[in-house]
Amino acid sequence: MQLKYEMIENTLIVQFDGELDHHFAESIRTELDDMISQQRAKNLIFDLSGMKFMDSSGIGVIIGRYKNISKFGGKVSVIHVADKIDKIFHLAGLYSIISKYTNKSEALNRM
Amino acid sequence: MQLKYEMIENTLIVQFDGELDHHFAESIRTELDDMISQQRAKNLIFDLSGMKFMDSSGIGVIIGRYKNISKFGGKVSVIHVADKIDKIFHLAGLYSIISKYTNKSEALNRM
Amino acid sequence: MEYKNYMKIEFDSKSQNEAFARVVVAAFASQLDPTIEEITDIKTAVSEAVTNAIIHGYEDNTGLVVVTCRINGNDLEIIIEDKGRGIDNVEQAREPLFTSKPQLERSGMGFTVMETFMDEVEVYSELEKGTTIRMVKKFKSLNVK
Amino acid sequence: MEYKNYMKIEFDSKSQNEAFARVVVAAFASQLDPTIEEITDIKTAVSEAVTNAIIHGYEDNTGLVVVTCRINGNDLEIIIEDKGRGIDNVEQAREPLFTSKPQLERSGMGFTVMETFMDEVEVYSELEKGTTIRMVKKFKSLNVK
Ligand SMILES: Nc1ncnc2c1ncn2[C@@H]1O[C@H](COP(=O)(O)OP(=O)(O)O)[C@@H](O)[C@H]1O
Ligand SMILES: Nc1ncnc2c1ncn2[C@@H]1O[C@H](COP(=O)(O)OP(=O)(O)O)[C@@H](O)[C@H]1O
Repeated sequence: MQLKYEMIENTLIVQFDGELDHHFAESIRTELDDMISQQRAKNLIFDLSGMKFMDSSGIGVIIGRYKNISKFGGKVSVIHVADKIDKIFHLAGLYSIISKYTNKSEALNRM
Repeated sequence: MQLKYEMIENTLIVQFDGELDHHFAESIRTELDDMISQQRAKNLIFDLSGMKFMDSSGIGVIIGRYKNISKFGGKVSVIHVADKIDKIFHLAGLYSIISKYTNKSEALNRM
Repeated sequence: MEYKNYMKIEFDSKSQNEAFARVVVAAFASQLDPTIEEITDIKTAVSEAVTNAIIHGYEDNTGLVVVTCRINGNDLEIIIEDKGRGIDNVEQAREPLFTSKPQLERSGMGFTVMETFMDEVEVYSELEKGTTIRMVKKFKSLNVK
Repeated sequence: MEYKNYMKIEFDSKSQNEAFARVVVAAFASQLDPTIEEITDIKTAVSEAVTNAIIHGYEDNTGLVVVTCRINGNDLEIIIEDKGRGIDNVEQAREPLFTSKPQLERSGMGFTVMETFMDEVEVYSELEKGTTIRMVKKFKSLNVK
């Protein structure tokens, strides 16, 4: 699991590359939080285009970041969500707190 | 494991695609022998360029065909042999009965 | 006669082995000529159950996780066992969003995911003895032939 | 402390499981950050030993093949066991080109391949009890770090 970052205005875009399970969730959490505070990011976009596998541990990672970001009035969204992962997000009711967009420019426009 | 065949004059060229172990050796032996007699092939070239894995079962397949082909004065050769497989062939003394060539045209010229 | 095959694997309850367990079950299932979607379903379900054995069953201790697979015709049965702390209230545990470890950012969706992606999910658990999850996936791909 | 990990797998002595066994051991070994060459070496050695258990150990019967792997630092220990007919004369069996099954087109090179591709190979066998092959591969890749 590798993370790639891009900062556009006050929005941090995180691209996941690899498999996200409990093992990798543990190791990327701190890295992600450090990057958010270091970049003083207000909003966060999770780009899942490179996600090869995700189980419910991924929901924990997203909700955890949502909690931090929303404290300061920021927004969180996900883009490029594969069908299976979309199903898991629906089951978890994730879309009641974060938005799903097709791609980066759509997400940035609606942020 | 899939086999692709090409007949050039009286030489049958067999291209292996996949993994050759005991399981697949059992299933391709008859197919190979049928093709040899059906095409009335005198010589045989094993093209190993698509071989993703081979253990010592592959030696058995090659020696078995060599026995049939050499009875009728034919020759057997191997082309595109990867380093690891080359090592196994050397250990087995295979090169005392069959020849190794870099590619198809070299093998056909020397047949 | 129906095609049958069997395998059982045990490994240390280390989080590195979550990915390993997924690969093993997927490799075994490949005999059933599965679709990519079926493979993703069983990998996800196995990942949930194995993760639970590691973080909930054994918590910070090391123990063995055992995964058994049986192929019976087109059905793949997967059994995941730990000898860990067991589940207090299985009915509550199976509810969506219920988790006993919110501090670890668990979402409580593990059982829901297993139930969504597999055709059968049974849970047997005894406190201080351990937990056994039995799941069945009915593969469609072979029917077509 | 040295990194350690453990797994054990058992499966039916069916020839379909030869490829499965290779994939499982390779997936477990991937934690050691191996080179492609190291992975090919252990896949080939595992394939030889598992094939032997199936065709020589159990012949036409079905039995269980057990593969155990232990990681100790940079070493991977692989143990392959069957409870089959056992080997009469281990010294002779290990000789290049010796085979008891020429009619199956066996080349008699299995043990030679294991010895060439692994750092240690030990054979324990008892007639009517079964055979255990213990192999060790010392991975170089981690030393570089
Ligand atoms: N193998 C297990 N051993 C002990 N408790 C378990 C086990 N599996 C699940 N549980 C309990 O069931 C709860 C719900 O599990 P699950 O739906 O997978 O969600 P999560 O893993 O996100 O907590 C867990 O929080 C835990 O309390
Ligand atoms: N697990 C086993 N059980 C019984 N006999 C075995 C086993 N492994 C090897 N042997 C014996 O040792 C011989 C040599 O083995 P090997 O070098 O792998 O060559 P091959 O498999 O091509 O015969 C076999 O022919 C067989 O007689």
